[in-house]
Amino acid sequence: MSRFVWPALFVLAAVVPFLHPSGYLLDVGVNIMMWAVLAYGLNVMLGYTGLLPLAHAGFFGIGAYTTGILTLKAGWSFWLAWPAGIALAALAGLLLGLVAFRTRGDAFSIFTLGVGVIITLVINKWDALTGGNDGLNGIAPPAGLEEASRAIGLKLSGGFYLLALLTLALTVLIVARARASSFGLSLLAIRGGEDLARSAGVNVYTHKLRAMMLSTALAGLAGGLYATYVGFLGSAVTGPTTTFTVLLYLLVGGLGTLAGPLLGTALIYSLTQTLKGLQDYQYIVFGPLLVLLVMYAPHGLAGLWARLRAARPARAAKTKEVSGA
Amino acid sequence: DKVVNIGFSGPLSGGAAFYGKDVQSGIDMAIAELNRTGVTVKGEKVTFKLVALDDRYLPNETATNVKRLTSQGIDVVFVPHAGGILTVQPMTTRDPEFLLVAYSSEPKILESRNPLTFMLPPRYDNYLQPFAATQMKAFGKRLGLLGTNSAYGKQWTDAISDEWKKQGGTVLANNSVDYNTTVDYSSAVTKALAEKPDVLFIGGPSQPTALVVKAAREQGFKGGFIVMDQAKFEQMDQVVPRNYLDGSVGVLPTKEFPGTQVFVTLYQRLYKKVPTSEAALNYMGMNIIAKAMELAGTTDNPEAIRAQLDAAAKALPQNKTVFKLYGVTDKGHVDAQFLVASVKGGQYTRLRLIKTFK
Amino acid sequence: MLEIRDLTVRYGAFTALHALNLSVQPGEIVVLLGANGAGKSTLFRTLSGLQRPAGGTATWNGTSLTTGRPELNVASGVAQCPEGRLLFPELSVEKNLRLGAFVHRRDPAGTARELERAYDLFPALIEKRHAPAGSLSGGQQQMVAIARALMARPQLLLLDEPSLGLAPLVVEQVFSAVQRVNETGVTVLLAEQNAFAALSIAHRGYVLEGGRLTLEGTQSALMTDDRVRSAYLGV
Amino acid sequence: MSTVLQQLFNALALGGVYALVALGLTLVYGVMRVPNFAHGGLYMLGAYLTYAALTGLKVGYVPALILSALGVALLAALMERVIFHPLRNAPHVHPMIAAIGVLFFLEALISHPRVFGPDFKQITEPLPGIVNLGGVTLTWQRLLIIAASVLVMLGLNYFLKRTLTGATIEAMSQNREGARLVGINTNRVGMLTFAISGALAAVAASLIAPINAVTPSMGEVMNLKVFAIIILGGMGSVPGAIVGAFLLAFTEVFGGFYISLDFADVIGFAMLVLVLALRPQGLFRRGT
Amino acid sequence: MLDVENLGIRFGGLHAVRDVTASIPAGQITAIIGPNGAGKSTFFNLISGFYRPTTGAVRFQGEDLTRRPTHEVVARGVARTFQTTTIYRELSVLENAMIGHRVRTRAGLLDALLRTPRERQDARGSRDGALRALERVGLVRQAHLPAGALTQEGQKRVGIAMALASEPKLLLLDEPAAGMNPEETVNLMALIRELVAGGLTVALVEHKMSLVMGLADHILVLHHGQLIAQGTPAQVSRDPAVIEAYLGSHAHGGQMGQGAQGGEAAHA
Ligand SMILES: Nc1ncnc2c1ncn2[C@@H]1O[C@H](COP(=O)(O)OP(=O)(O)OP(=O)(O)O)[C@@H](O)[C@H]1O
Ligand SMILES: Nc1ncnc2c1ncn2[C@@H]1O[C@H](COP(=O)(O)OP(=O)(O)OP(=O)(O)O)[C@@H](O)[C@H]1O
Ligand SMILES: [Mg+2]
Ligand SMILES: [Mg+2]
Repeated sequence: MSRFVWPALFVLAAVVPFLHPSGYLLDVGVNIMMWAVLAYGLNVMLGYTGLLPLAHAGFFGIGAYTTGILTLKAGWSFWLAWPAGIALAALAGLLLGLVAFRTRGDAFSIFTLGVGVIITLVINKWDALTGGNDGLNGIAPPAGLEEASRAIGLKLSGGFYLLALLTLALTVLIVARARASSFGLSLLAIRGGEDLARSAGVNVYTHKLRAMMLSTALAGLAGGLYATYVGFLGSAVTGPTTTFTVLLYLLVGGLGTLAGPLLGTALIYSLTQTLKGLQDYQYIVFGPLLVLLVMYAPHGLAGLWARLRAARPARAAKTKEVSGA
Repeated sequence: DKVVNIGFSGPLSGGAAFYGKDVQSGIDMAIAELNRTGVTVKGEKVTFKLVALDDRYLPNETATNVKRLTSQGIDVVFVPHAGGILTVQPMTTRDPEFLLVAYSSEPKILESRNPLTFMLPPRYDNYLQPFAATQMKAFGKRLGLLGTNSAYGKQWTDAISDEWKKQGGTVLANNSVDYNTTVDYSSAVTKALAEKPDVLFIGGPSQPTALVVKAAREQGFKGGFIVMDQAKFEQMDQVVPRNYLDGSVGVLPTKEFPGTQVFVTLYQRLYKKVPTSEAALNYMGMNIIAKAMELAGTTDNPEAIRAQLDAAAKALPQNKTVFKLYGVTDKGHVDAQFLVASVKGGQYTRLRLIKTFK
Repeated sequence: MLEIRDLTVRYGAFTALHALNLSVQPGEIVVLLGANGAGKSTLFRTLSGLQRPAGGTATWNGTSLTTGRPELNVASGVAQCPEGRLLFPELSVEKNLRLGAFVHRRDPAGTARELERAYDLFPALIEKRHAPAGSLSGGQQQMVAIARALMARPQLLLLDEPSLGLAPLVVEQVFSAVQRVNETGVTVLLAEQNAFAALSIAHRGYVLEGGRLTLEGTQSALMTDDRVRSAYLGV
Repeated sequence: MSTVLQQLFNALALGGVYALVALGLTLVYGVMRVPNFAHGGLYMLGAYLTYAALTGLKVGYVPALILSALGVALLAALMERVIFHPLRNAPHVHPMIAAIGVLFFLEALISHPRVFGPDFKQITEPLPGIVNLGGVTLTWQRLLIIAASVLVMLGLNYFLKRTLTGATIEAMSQNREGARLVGINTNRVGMLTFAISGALAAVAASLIAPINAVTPSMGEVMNLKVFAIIILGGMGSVPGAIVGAFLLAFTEVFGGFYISLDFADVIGFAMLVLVLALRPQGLFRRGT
Repeated sequence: MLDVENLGIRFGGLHAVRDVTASIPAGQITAIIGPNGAGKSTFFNLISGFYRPTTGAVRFQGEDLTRRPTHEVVARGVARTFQTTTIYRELSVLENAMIGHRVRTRAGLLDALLRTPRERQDARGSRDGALRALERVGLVRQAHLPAGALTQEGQKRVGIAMALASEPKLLLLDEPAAGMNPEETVNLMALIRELVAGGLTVALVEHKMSLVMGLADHILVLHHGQLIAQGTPAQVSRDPAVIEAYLGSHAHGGQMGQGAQGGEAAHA
């Protein structure tokens, strides 16, 4: 669907702020796009490479705190601090990968979970740099965003919305290109069977490292946006709960698909917002809903869509297991 | 009738839910009472309704919730945690404006001199001087630190350390642990006791605090405790024998003020538990807001309501005053007097406050 | 006796077996010939209860084999050496074999006896008895799979390409063992690509093509049938 | 000196706590390969059921513990039937997410004001009292925990390695079709496994609750640590889980003591990361 | 073409391969036979860099390949298939082959993101390379089917195509004919002959004596990890040690398992 549907979708979405929706609606939009970027990052690893890293909120945090600290304490412009945050997140991803890829399967996941917890704890304890428990307060909106927004007849919130939309569009473009390349195909090979990929001549280790860097760079991208949008940074958002939440978005949307991360984030994020009205029953409803989703839509929303479209896919590859060593 | 919605964004699920719920219970109770007795603003009868949204302690969620609440035309929003408060503070004066009722003692909240912030908790520095003086005199000069390491706990730890030193004592290593996640306090206690303190500073939620007391007494600690105001003696002594608490100083909702007794009884009837100061202060806060709306003659002009807060606090009926109120400061801070007590032979004894900060 | 009536098996929209009718008399060795994808393994999986048919019946001495509860099939004396082996890769060879005798768990002496026999048949497994089955060579794993099926002391033994990956010498041993087992009264249904060897020990055979039986006959009839000779014997 | 000894005892007790919870998880995760994040939920539920039995039914501690173990076992078996069984062929992350859904549900249910509410609850020590050994304080409750963890470990190890039912659990985790093929009733084994793991979680929680407040979120912290422990020890290895538990406890206690309490958790996880970096397969390989 | 010297590897206490010194001559078909567990697959794994040897060296066209990572070995021109068919069943046949060709392309992540000329060139090259390989095994028409939808035999061909797509000089096949019926086996033999005629060197492990005897120029016999014999098919099938350890009655020109007739052949 990508060729025309995606651009059309983005153009349509760009019109929204000019219709002067409520601040809440815009905010929900920004949040969905921001978390979707993180979900796309996770998808590069889990969806394409078949590895489940559980430290992504940590990399998100690295991107966010780098941006926050550089603008607040070093007086950098956001437009410089943001790329710096992305670069640092990618670098941290590389460093993690160098060690973590020694482990496989669940050990890899738990290893990265450990690293994720460490990142959060370090952010939480390193008072002098990160503000510790008090957090970082008063991160300014990007320079010029307010003026630019006003110039096109929007408020700052509208400007943030467009910034988030651009970020998302860039992310989708990057991910789509990566997936369509022979690099992307090699990642699928790794997902299908690491030993087989190795024997077929794929340099598994460096491919994994690159995938990890791309993935964590996207996490950093989302993090920097978060820092400037929310304006306040606390360590809690960098913890495993965020990782699991985004993982959820991804799974519900559909692993390894281009539309999945966005669809899943949009659905689950709006769902949790809606369920807030249920007060004490919020998670009593949400929990079982989650279970039902994975049970009855195992391939996510994107998978559901694909299945509906593919009408009757003959008897094709209905084999259950992925072959591999 | 006119229905006025009051907003609330706090942790209602997850590990901090008990805290959010306590805060909410105070507001809920106040609203129920106000609706029963009736509030009239500019000749029109007003019914309040609380719109509570969960933010799981996450500031970005608070921001989203606040946008949602203000989009619904809500003009007063309670937020009970510093991260959330600091995040939404700049939003108070953007359109639409709203009055932020902040329940957190983070000093930065006042530093920004936000014109639409109303800060409920009193400053804990009122307690420091009497706590330190009493315990130093009774037990000795060495203070061990074993408070919770939440943001509030850390501020407390720093403040009590300064005061202790100021009064000529020695402060030992900081052994704060997380009272929400620690499985067994023994090792932290052992470490703190290794330095032979005379007095231990402890505190966090009541039950874990009691467990710290228990571990310390079991390991043979004979000295005194300074208990941070988050923990309540009435709740702690349900967990440990009262005699373990002997030699502690801490806060206590006593029966001294006219409103206290009424509040405690009513609260216990409603919620079947001992009220915390979270509940009590937010209960008062909601009452002050209602009164300020009456005085200002508006329910939807945050600035006007804010301007009447001081007068409202002073005009609050006796039976709603859980703590003694002096008013609301220019910065928007509640000015109240609290009671502190020490435990001796299983009895609570009231301490005298030497000076009060404003 | 094994009776299969109008057995139909589908994978989604694809029909792998079309209303199959087939029977095996007690004490027979019956070989099933068929090209790749003919549906042999599908039939075996159905007889073991791993696959539920879309229609038809399969009974062994009157007991239905299609209840969807494989454990009942094993209990009634039907054991399979499956395609793909389905071993427990991280358990030792010996545990794999012992689990093969799961239905005889109340008869440890009998199991010990069978274990001895298994090692007699495949001496190569003796030094591997404590090694995880997954670390074995392909052929050794195949030996474990065959031996595990024998451990169940079946009355009906289903062998799906037992010679796969085995060295020629071992193939001979396996076929002679099958014959010996059969002589003790065990009924055998066998699928093999090594059609010649299989036919050599069989009493009768069937040819399965595209999920349908196309030919049936005694050993000698099939051996001399031109179609069989050209398609399956490679002569 | 006595401080170090005291810390040693503290670490042993903490390790015992971790080990008890980890052992229940090993069974389902290590052996059946289901990353059951709901384990923390079952653990929490166990504590609440014991609390309810103690305060509501006013029974003694031991009957309360047994009731709670039975209740949680039943629930765990039900969970296997309704959720994990249908998901048995789905990719790994699906049961994991489903388990998180269950965890959400259980937590929300327990903290609902009409059930137990979000407040801390407390279970009184069944065996109050302390033993003072040369300046080291040993409480009976902690001694009980250490003893129970050793007992449970021995029992579980025997069950898995020496009994046929134990072997069927392992067999089923490695090849479900293969297990069915040799006549194992995989449905029954699956439920049995979850039931045992649920009972273990409940027992663990009931033993620990007296030294730690009972809260709806008590399972979350534990979850993270015990998952780390069983990976550290080597998946599915019962001795590994024990060693991992004590290793983590010792690192936390002595790291906190000699370095900084503030960083005790960091040190614990750093140790995990270090061990895995050096020995990617964990301390103990899965046995045969 | 490929020489190994004192090659060996141990798993725990077991010498899976021990002190093997041999060579695989260029342009020929070399068969490796031996009893189950003799170390044949392990031997392949050592050559292809999949396992690291504990002793000895592997030289390919004069270059030392010992301890090189697999992908580098593949890049030098050594490709292999697995004993049990391992392919990517969920991907299309074409994609499988393209993965095999990956080692011949240079474009990385950055090229992909920026759509550099190199990326575009590689994308084209990869498709062409994959199609060439499919052509050789006769799968072009199935290129867009999911590989898992093919028959066992078709899947084996996909495996071979994946190996061929890396443009190897030496192809290692581990039991390529397992599970094939006689007819298919004959087809496979023709395919292998064709490949060799096209300049490829092939080494294969196989238990089907018909194939080994009919195809191999040169046979290596492994037993307990050691090389116990080598030579032409005729030489090897007369070697008493080989007969005793491996062939049994197949020694006497047995083909297609006829030798198993009666099944009562005497053996050790
Ligand atoms: N799980 C499955 N889903 C869909 N189709 C399947 C499945 N298993 C087998 N098939 C198809 O059913 C048909 C029969 O397969 P089966 O494995 O029974 O054949 P077979 O005779 O055993 O072949 P082989 O000699 O290759 O083992 C084949 O076309 C195969 O593709
Ligand atoms: N990863 C491993 N760990 C332990 N032992 C192994 C491992 N791989 C192989 N082995 C052992 O090494 C020996 C040689 O195995 P290999 O797979 O090379 O045999 P093979 O000659 O290919 O046999 P087959 O003809 O049955 O395929 C066997 O005894 C096997 O059990
Ligand atoms: Mg088959
Ligand atoms: Mg082999």
